[in-house]
Amino acid sequence: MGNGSFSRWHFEKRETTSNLVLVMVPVLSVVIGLIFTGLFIALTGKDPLEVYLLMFDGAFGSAYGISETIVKSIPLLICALGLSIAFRMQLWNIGAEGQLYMGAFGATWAALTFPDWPAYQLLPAMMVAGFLAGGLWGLLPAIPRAYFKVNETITTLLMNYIAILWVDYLVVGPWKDPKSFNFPISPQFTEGAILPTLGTSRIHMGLVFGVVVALLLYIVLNYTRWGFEIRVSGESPAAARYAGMNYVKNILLVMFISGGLAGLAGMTEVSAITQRLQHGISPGYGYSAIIIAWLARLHPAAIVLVSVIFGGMLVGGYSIQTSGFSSTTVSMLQGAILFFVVGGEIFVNYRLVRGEKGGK
Amino acid sequence: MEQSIWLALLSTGVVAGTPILFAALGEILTERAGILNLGVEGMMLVGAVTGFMVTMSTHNQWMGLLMAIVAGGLMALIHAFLSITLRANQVVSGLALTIFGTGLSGFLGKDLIGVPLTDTFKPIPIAGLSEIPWIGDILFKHDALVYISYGLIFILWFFLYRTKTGLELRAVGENPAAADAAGINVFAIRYACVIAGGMLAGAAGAYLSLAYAPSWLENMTAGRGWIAVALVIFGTWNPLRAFLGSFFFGTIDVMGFTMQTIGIQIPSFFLKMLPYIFTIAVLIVVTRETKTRRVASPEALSIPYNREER
Amino acid sequence: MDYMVEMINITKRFPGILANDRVSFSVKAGEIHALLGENGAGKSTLMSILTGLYRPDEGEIRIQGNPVDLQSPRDAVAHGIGMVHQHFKLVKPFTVAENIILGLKGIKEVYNLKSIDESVAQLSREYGLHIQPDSPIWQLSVGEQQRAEIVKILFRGAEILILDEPTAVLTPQEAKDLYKTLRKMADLGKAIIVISHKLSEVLAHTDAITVLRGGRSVGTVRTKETSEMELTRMMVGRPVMLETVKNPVNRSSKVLELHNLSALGNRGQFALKEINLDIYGGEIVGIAGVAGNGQRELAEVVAGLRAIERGQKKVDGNDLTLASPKQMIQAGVSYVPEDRLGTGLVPNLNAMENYLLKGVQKMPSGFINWKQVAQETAEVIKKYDIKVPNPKNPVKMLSGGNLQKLLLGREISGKPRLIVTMYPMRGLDVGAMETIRSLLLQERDRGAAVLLISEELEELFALSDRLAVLHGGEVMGVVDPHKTTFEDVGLMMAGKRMAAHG
Amino acid sequence: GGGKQASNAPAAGSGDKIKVAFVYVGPVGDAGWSYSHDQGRQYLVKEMPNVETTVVESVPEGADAERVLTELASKGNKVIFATSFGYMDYVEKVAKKFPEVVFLHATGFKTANNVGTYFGREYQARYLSGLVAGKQTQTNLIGYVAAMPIPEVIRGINAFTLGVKEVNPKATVKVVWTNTWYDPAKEKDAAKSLLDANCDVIAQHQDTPAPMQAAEERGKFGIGYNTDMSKFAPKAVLTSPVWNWGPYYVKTVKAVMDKTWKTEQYWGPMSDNIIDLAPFGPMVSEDTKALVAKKKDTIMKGQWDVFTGPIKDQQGQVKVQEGQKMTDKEMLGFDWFVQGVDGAIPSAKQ
Ligand SMILES: Nc1ncnc2c1ncn2[C@@H]1O[C@H](COP(=O)(O)OP(=O)(O)OP(=O)(O)O)[C@@H](O)[C@H]1O
Ligand SMILES: Nc1ncnc2c1ncn2[C@@H]1O[C@H](COP(=O)(O)OP(=O)(O)OP(=O)(O)O)[C@@H](O)[C@H]1O
Ligand SMILES: [Mg+2]
Ligand SMILES: [Mg+2]
Repeated sequence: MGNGSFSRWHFEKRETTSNLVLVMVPVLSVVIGLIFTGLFIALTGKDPLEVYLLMFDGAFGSAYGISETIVKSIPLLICALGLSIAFRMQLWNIGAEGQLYMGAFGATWAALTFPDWPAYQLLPAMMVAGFLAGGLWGLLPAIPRAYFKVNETITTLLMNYIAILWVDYLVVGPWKDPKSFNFPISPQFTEGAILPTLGTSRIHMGLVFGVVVALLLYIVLNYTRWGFEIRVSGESPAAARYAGMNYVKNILLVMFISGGLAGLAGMTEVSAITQRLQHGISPGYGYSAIIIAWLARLHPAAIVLVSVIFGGMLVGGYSIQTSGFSSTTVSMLQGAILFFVVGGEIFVNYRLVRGEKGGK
Repeated sequence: MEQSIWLALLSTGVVAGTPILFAALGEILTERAGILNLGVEGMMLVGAVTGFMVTMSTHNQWMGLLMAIVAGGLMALIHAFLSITLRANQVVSGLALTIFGTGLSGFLGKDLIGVPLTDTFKPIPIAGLSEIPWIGDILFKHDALVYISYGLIFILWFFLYRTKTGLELRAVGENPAAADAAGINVFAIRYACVIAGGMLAGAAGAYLSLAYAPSWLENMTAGRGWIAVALVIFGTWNPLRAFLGSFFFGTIDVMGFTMQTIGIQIPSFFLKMLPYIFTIAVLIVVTRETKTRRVASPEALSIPYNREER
Repeated sequence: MDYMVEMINITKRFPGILANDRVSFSVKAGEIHALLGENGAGKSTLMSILTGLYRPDEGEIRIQGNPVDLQSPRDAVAHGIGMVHQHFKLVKPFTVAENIILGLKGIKEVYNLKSIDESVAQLSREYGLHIQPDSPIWQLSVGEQQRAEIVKILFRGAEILILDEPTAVLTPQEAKDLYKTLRKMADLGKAIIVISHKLSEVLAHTDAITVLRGGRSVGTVRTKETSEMELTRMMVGRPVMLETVKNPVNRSSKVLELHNLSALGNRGQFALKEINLDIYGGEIVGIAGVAGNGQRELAEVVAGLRAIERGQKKVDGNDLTLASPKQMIQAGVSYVPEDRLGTGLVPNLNAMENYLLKGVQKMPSGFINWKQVAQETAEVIKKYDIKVPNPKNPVKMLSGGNLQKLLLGREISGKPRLIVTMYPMRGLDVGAMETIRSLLLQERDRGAAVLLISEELEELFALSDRLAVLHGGEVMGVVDPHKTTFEDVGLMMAGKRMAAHG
Repeated sequence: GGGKQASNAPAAGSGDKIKVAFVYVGPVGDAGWSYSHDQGRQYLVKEMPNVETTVVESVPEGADAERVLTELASKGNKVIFATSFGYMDYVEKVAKKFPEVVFLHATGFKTANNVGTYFGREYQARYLSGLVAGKQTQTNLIGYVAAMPIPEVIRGINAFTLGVKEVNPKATVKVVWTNTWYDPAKEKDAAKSLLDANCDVIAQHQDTPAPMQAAEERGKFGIGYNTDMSKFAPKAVLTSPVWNWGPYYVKTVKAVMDKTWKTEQYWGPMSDNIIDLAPFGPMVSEDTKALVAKKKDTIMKGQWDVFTGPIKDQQGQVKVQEGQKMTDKEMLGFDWFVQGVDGAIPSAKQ
């Protein structure tokens, strides 16, 4: 080194992060991501602005678009809220997808077992069954996690496959609709098993569940003992035990609720959208929800917002197909934008500075 | 006759396990260095399409393989930059890589659909070895890439457990601060491993599009990237055990069909659940063992490293 | 000239703090040089710069007279600099030998571990550092791990050895042996730098002492020419009371009773055997013993964190043998654990949240009133003069002394019946130590029972009203520190039984 | 919609322009089902330059289908082809909201005033391919890689088996289910397990050419599906029943434009050209070709159809009496195998 003036870009930890930074970082990331992918679109000979407008228009440009965006965001919202509880306790539940499927399974069981019940009985039964099934599916990997420290990231991921195979088995086997000509779908639900919708749109009661859960979570996580306990437990299990908190019980409870909410999302999907159980009820909502919960920094209100944006991105993705973009281009754009958002996160906690030796 | 069916099953199991084996070996390297890359599926797809594309134009499958490896490495470079330099959340970055790779491969492969390929990797029985009863049929009547995978297992195992660089690599995954203080370049090793992992995932993809089912089809990996991630755990981050795992996973995959041909009807769904259930069981057993023996996951897995911070 | 290391005008800034402010510091070959200073004075930072872990913002480093650019630990190793960090940098699943060859130049790519084991064993014999090259790190005690670190550095042919608070976690005997080894190395012409808070040991074993205060160098003195008083003044900038003044004991009722109590250790063996011990309100009972003789288990049993296998535990006459940690908290038992950051405090939570950690169990409704918590935290911070730059920042940013004050402040804020505290002065500078001592005495005078676990006999003798000695999980005897000598207690610590007279 | 969409709105007064949309369940690039429909779409565009088509691919058979259909309908498409069975409920729902748009649902069975269904009698081509396979086999074991046990697939297997038996009464057809339409590696594994079980001709009801490639690798033969698969396995593929949706699309769109379209359940026979056999591979003997041509002729002329009795089930019971023909309804609900099939329909027991 000696006297050479040394200069190098490097990251320096921010002392505090202002709210402005918290908001601007993801927004700017998205903007830069759009510009970058826009260059790419331009390379294919299309006008990026037009494509983005088309995408935006499809998602938010009409009452129908908005309603569909909301419909799409409901399962994302409920799953992401569930995940945010687990993430707060630093339980890396990436099994929302499977928990959602199990919730759909539970709800379908209720719907097929009590087809004659009126809605005010059957819907709550489906909700309970869905929540329980999803919750138990979340609880299963929580047990080895709580007692033997078995990595839950991996077990929850693996259990997704088992859940999906289970539902596939049901619709091909025992629950196949006898009237479906052997097509792998369950019988259509009866009237009482279908969630009410808003007017003629497909926006359904699930939205209310999502918003209520978000509100409840906000209060529970920030203003109750239990909310505080799960944060402490996440940060330091030893400290939690030391402070008289029941660490094991909290793991089990948190994973049960986390899975239960994903299950509830599964219930709303089969009840309001497909109105029967079938293969592929979720095109990866459980995985998108991970990204949403993380982008929203586990904040319930932010989760609501990010879910809607994500829902819009998915809906808008189909819209731009109509202008000649294949589905693959859409997911490529989505992936690329995500890179910018994920990479941009560093600016929340760090700033880029030029380290100058010998200066100042 | 009965016997030959089971032999054939095991032999097919080896081949069915090969693509996930390649990808899992790559992921073992990556995770051993402390980085979790959930983008295997995306990297495999890009490898598959690149391999196909290049082979199409050069009429040389080896060239295709090579470029698939390069493409897989480039994909992994994105993840490396995000997770190592920008210290991004590795789960989220990996998921984004899968989304991106799925899209990119479809985009690149748009015009390759329905195009047949003649320059593919074809089975070459190894003279001598293939005549060994049982073993020969099961292990030595496959294409060149399968044999390469055998070699790779041993090379990787030897590298990880018997060489100095391997030791340093494992140190980086266990305790990067200690490795750093010992003068090991943590960043360089992590970059190298993530990229090498991507290269192997690229090769895995090329195996699908050039040897296993020579053709390009969108999403042709059909979830094998995720299975590879499971296989890493099943093999407890050890290449030798990963081979046994790939053989097991592959055989289970094929077994459903074999059973059907001999008239045994069990729902294939349950059969397909087995590898996942076994993997979870292995994980539980291994984790419990670690109380006395430390063989579990690399301790710093998925934690970004920053020298000036604790 | 004949300086081995010269650090000239080193400045290092961290966001919002000037950790080193134009510090100059030189060490000769063959000397043991101590680095002293309060918590946060910048000692570790200065040494991290010398080992290439941090990059200085300004200044120059010379090794054997030549300016060097230390970009990374690798460069430092190449210049013969090795450091034993306060938190060991060892890879736990690897063996000692494997740790030693990590990053080492000149090891063949395909190495022969057997022959390396042999040369490691030989080297450690040379320096009298007993260590088994083929045992994995996770099986080693703290002392052994430290020896592994030292052998690692020696194996690299380091000429400059830095140790950051090496004796903080060692037993007195281990500490003595360590200095013997260090002297041997100095005699071989190496330069040794030791960071320590223990004045007596520094005065006994080193050649020169440099004192840092608030990031600046106060000066360097020859050990022979200085005294404890002078060093303290240099470090703190004011005179400090080294003698503890204690009011006469005023015992009230029995607070804690342990009857024939046995408990298992982490490895399933009996770590506590048939313990009988009573503690009264208004007294401090010290627990002496070499680390690992059941102290931690005793503290955990009392705090309800460890199950009792046999026997009985009572607080204020109530049987709490089977009580959970929560019930113990509710019974008025406070516990200041050995592991401050991680168990006692949560590193990523702020001061307010850490303050709430235990209080939350006593909140009548399940709801938290953050306003009230903020107010109470501010009071504690003010009352005990805790330096918390920003109560919204995670507490991991606080220095050791301030962490300990915050922890103890929280634990005594609820006016507990019993305070269990482990190694409360470990790693603290003299100023902080003074505060903690007086806080413990204040609590005793208020009427609380205090169980003080420590390895420092001086501290135990100064504070305790009675002193129990643990060996092999058994109480060797309970003595009155005013009527006993260090030697007697030392014998008990080594396993000799004494008649109780306390 | 904003101004940007002006280009998409039907240009008023430009006469005969019409917008037609296609919804695919897979990517256009699956080389199978969706691909064959897109071939038909391209044919339509070529034949009728005034038709403007829109494609939305990879639309799952769930929540998204309803929105995509709605969006397409509201964006001025006059005819919408929904090409997967699972869209049925959503087509029904959306069609109610857009009575002026014509919806055509492939493979389904629910119709309405503005909803028609369409499909082809692919079993006829299957039967002909069965003749080829029956002639070719040496081991008298023929493998059949099948996706899912739905009537469409079962019907194909049965027709194929009847063809095999016609020329080779000793042969059996072994069925393996993959439970996936689209996974080249799995399909190949399934084919291999059949080859291992001594089958020497592999037929398939799958969307990728992987089973053909397996046959080629082992030096055995295969019968492709959907499109001419000989390019993937030139030495193995004897022939492939292929879809040819183009003419139907042209006919339908024309009818809508002429306002002559009426709802129907179209099940096009071979004579409509909607289904055919791809050109034979060089290994197929002239004898066989002549036989196939003869049979094809009787089918094309409507003189004979495949499921004409006597037909026995696997247990040897006569299900279709001599001289009787199965009705369309019976064929559309097939849930049993004919004699000569070695395999089981998984859920038939339940
Ligand atoms: N990695 C870091 N990031 C930011 N600030 C730091 C870092 N390390 C140290 N500091 C700051 O620099 C100051 C000096 O820290 P240093 O670790 O050198 O003290 P020390 O003398 O070793 O104290 P102690 O006796 O407690 O070990 C601290 O007060 C702290 O605020
Ligand atoms: N990441 C960090 N950011 C800011 N300050 C830090 C950071 N890490 C350490 N410090 C500061 O460095 C100083 C010394 O840290 P160190 O780890 O040496 O603790 P300590 O005070 O010596 O405690 P002990 O020796 O008991 O473990 C403290 O003042 C602490 O505030
Ligand atoms: Mg320090
Ligand atoms: Mg310290």
